[in-house]
Amino acid sequence: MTALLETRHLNRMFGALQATTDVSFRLERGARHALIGPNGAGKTTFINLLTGVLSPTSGEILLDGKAITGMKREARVQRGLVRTFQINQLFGGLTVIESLALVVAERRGEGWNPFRSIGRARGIDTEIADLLRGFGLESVAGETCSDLPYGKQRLLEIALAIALKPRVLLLDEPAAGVPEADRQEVLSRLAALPSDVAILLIEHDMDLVFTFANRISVLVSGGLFAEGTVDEIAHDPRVKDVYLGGGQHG
Amino acid sequence: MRLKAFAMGGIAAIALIAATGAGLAADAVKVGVVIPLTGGFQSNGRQISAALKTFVATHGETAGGKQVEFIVKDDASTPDNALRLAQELVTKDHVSVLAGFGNTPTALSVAQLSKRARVPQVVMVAATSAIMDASPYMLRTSWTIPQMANIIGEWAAKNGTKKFVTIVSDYGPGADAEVWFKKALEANGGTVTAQLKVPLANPDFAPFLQRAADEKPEALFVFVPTGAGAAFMKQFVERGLDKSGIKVIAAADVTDDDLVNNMGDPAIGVITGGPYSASHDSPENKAFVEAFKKENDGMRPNMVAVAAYDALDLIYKTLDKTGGDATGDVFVEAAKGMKLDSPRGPISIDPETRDIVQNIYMRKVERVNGELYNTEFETIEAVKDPAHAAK
Amino acid sequence: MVSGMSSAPAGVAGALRRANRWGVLEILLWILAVAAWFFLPEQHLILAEIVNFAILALSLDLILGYAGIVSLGQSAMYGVGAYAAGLFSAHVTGEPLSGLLVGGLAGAAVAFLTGFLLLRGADLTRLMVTLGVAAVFMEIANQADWLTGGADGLQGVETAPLFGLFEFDIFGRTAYAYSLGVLFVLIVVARIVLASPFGYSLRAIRDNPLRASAVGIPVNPRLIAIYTLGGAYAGIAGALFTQTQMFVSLDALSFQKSADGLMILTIGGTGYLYGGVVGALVYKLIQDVLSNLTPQYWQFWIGLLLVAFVLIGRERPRALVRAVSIRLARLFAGKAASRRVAEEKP
Amino acid sequence: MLTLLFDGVAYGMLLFVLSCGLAVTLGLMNFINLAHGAFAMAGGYVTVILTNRFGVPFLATLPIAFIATALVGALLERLLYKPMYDRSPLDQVLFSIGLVFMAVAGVDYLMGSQQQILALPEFLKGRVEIAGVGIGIYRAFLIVVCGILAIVLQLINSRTRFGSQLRASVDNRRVARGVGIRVNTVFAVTFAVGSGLAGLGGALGAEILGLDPTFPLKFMVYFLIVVSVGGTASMYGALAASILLGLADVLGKYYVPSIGGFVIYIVLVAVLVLKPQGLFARAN
Amino acid sequence: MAELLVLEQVSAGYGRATVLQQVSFGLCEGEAMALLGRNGVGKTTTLNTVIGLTRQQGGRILLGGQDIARLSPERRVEAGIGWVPQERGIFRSLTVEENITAVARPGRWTLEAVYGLFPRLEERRRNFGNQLSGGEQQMLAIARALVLNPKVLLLDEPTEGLAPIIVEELLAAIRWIVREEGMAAIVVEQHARQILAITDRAVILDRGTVAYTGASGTLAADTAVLGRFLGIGGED
Repeated sequence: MTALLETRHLNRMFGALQATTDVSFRLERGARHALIGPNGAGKTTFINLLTGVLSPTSGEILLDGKAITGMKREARVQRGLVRTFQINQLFGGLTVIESLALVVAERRGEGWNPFRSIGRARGIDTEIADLLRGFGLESVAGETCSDLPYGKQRLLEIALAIALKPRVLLLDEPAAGVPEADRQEVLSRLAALPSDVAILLIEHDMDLVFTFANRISVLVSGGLFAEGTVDEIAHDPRVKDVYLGGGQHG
Repeated sequence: MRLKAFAMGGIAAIALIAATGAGLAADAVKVGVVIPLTGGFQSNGRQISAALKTFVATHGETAGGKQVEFIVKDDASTPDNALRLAQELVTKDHVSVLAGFGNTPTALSVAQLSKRARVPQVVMVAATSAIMDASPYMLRTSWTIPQMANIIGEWAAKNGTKKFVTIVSDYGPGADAEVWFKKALEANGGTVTAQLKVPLANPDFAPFLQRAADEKPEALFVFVPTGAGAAFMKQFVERGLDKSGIKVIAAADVTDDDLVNNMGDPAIGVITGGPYSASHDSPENKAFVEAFKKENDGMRPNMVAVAAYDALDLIYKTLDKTGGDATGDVFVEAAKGMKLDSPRGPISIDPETRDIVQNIYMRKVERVNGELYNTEFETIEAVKDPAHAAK
Repeated sequence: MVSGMSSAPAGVAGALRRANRWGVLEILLWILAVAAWFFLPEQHLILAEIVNFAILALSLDLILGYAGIVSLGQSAMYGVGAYAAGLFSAHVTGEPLSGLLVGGLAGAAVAFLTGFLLLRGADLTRLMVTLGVAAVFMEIANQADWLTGGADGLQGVETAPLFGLFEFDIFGRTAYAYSLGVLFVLIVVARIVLASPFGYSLRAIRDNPLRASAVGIPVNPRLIAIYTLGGAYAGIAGALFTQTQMFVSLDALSFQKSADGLMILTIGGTGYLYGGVVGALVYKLIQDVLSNLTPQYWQFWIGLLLVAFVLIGRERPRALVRAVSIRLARLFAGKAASRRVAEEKP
Repeated sequence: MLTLLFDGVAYGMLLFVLSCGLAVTLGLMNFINLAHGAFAMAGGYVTVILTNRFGVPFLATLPIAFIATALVGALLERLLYKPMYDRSPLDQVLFSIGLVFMAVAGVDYLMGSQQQILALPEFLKGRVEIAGVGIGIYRAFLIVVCGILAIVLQLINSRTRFGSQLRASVDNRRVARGVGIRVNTVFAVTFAVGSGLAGLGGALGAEILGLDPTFPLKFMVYFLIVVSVGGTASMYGALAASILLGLADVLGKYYVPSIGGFVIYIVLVAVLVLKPQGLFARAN
Repeated sequence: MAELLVLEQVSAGYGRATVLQQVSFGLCEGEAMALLGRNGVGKTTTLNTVIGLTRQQGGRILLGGQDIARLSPERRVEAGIGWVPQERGIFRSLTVEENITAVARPGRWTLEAVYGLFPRLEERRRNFGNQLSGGEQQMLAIARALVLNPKVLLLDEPTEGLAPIIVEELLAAIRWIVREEGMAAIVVEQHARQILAITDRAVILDRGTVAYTGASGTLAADTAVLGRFLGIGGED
């Protein structure tokens, strides 16, 4: 069976620097997969390659067994490959409702329609209401994104991605910068994501990784260093070295 | 400098008061003066407003039994503004006569308004021949480029300078000058070996002068707007063209009276043809220059000033003739054939073309009493615009 | 907002619709604009000019205020539209509506063809490229004097009566009514477009192009589309100018025109469609007063105003308008509510 | 032909001195200063007033023009420009256009609108013939002065501590502050020197470019082209672009006068589209 | 020993996000401290806040008893803070020597002194910053901070991304600076063991707060704490 998302021998050079080295990676349907690694290991580069922000120097990316390597960013999104950002990337001047509405409309292929009012699409209001409820954003629905408290912004960041009904969701440090008080809310929303969505989680926070993921890949110096279940990785001495350094065992 | 600016503000303020108090003087004739006080042609605007001041000081504010009011507007040298301001003057301020127009595009833009609204348009500067056709209510007291260029071409050929390179600014009047000079020159046995056009915006003449020098002509014919003339002459000398025996024969704008004194030695000996020199020897001119200097801080009048002065004189005299009636058709009819004793000599309005008929003088830049002047040495009398005569 | 929770779907649709509803201030503005035609006959010319500037600024608002494209070259589209309408009138027919269409198409064509130049580079590059493109068009018009009349301007433009009935008079009666009508249609169209998914996607791109592409919005095609629409608006503004003035000159393509449009939009504020109207009104009034007071030096004061304006923060006036608008809306809503209560009581 | 090349180089050198200040402001502070030409104009007027009205020798007015405009630049930087550094490019454009309008109208008010004519000393006038190549003495003077300036600037930039600090600030403003470089002071001094150079350029250029109140608007596009084409990475870029532009301008006018006006804009647009960072930008 | 640098209840972050929450610790003269923690817990933010490049949202930072919170970064450098930024931050259009001389301040650490410490830099003094290897860049970054003649040296992940042999060399140099020269320093590291060996004291950050403070030697032996805050497995 083909994986939902797969890379084959993916390489990316920046000048002489090899940022991604021969990464062959599989993400199965419905997976809860975490990608960890030290600073500068190339995690964000890898996401950028998957989503088309960067193009690989060599290698292939497949979604559903079909190559999407040279495909435009928006085309990948339309095929269900969606990401969130480590630093919130919201539409600062729009309200929460407007942001969600435009994303839903775009997903429905109405983005080029210049005539019908965005609120008139059938069922769009129910769908947005569901999203607002699902992410606890009802109370701030009419507020401008840039005016939201940080925790709510973080939730909206994820809600925007969910509004696209992704099949593969790449979460880039979803809990980063969230105040302790709001943290639990973000985590519970993540836990409630639809089970058929394949999720790749990039995270430093090991508590989050251990609670959320059932499979972990470790990226070091641009290459896949280890991969396995949570237990396997947690007890892999080589992985510990990477984090504790010094070549000595704890 | 400050004083001058202050005075200018004063004129504007008076004009404004006059405009707002318009309702009071029911028996007034209003004249809208649209001139470039800013932008590329602002020196013309300056001369015109100085002439206006001089004229009002010497001729009072009544003509044909009526109070004459002037409303001055700055068109910033652009035709769009000129048209807009002229429209407002006609519709809001109810002026009877439009005057001014520091360059051809502004005069042309207003022509259709003058035609539609039947308002006399008295052109004080714009010198392209064709503008008279644009409105039947157009009158001109300045000059036309062909009027000068034609005479210069003729004179040059007859006086033995036959091989020319022309250098003109790349706009309407420049093209006119080039064509008519060439026509007259060739009709009298001369030749033009190269015709160079200089962009209006860039005053670096170096490449053009180099090109001209490489052609090895006997003389250059030059037409550039007032102001650029100084830069031209300096570079001409700097390039050593004076020493290589190439003469400069130019339209009057190049050694504008206003600037010639500052041009210094390079200008000496330049031969130009034009309608007016501040050193013109006549009692009318002496009185005019004196009054002008007195009213304007010792500023020297140039041909724009005299044209503006004559335009005002024409308006006053025509109003006298019509008894203050400034209705378009009546006014223009009365102005046709009008003869005036201008500081530049006798002038008249051609009854057929409504254009000016005047003497053209050949002049040479000389030092007189320590100052540089265009000294007239030959007079060609009662010259009509050849472009119209040719039709 | 609290009530939104209980009946969420209705609340959502309502919120989306509310954002695009006609505001009290907006309606008031239109009533005043129409009233001005009846009560200020002396001012028709200047009013027509204000409307013209407003349309030019509106075209910039579409691209700058809604899609975040900075431009110093809107005069390219404006001027080409103006010349196209002028040539159409001089050589084909003086009928104004078809001329307007021609101007709009010409502006759109210029924008469409040069739009790809904007896709690379950041704001600075865009400013320079648009400046350069406008300069090229101006130079072309200047050189092609056999077609455009060069520096002397295009002669022979005649505008036929509107609908065959209303002559364009020198007092600007027809011109103002006509311009106002055009502005109204353009604003209505802009409102519809901006309330659509397409319109919202532009704001998404303006606010965050990175995220816009990450939610599946094709950024570059959308930018070209709105730039083209903005070009059409600018072209229409230019055509309107030609038709009401019956004259076109190189001024229509000059840097000054672009700068005017930008200044007006800035004064009025971006991103709410009426910035151009407000800005044009303020700008013209100031220009009129200043140029009457100091015909020679009014530019100095305009410059000072601009500097002060930017230093203070150019969002301020916009915020003021919004605050007033909200207060008015509340006032009216409050009245309506109390009326409803009053009606329900008996 | 050689004479033409000579003229083109002289013209280009002049453009370099005029616009190198802008290259630095734009490259260093990312500040779009459309009012740069106003500083040049100020320098031009200083020289014209001093030579024509007060009889100060032309050569002596040049340093005065430099210092005067540098002081004005420093003052404006502190008072007006500084709050604008972190604003959007649009704000900067509007702000500096406002300044241009003020400068144009202000100079018109103070000095009148006419072209100013500079009285050059005798020894700079005229022309010599060397091996059949006509050489204008003033233009030769320009090449020498501007050439020396270019070398001095390059030396300051590459050999002094200030130059190192300047380059460090360009490279990484954040780290530069973190290792104790007073970036704001470096900016202010650089801005003042850039303004002063513009003023000097205006003084030197009054003879060739002409001088009237519309100067800042007339030459704005030229400065912007030099910076856009040359990139802001080094002095060499601006120098090369200036000379290129000077040559293109002069040769274009000589051989194809009718399209002379287009060429520079087309070059501008083409360069910006193909290499938004300019021709001489460092690889990133 | 007098406390040279003190952080009191310091909160800091970017924009609306708060990364550091009420972090407090102190550093004595001549003391070397390891600042540890997993990725993204706020180690770099702590250093950036001390040097003044991250917005401080609350608390006080005292250097020699004086609150420096309102000083600009360049003033803090004058006050005695030397910073070695993450990823080195070498000025690439400056030569090695210029990188040093552009910022040098009078004191014991001169150009010659740092060349003495890193002879490799002297060999490459005419090379531009972008022509150096990672290890050389790191040496240069340290040298650049030393010639500021600071009272406190802040080192942000000095061994990150370097080959083991270079790491050894750098650690030796750092050890010499803090041990022999007695310069106060805070070293941020992910590789805990190596750095515990050359520091006196360690602070562990977890999610923006101080989770552990203790002597380096004690921590090095405390596998439970190491595992919990730094390691992968929960226990070992």
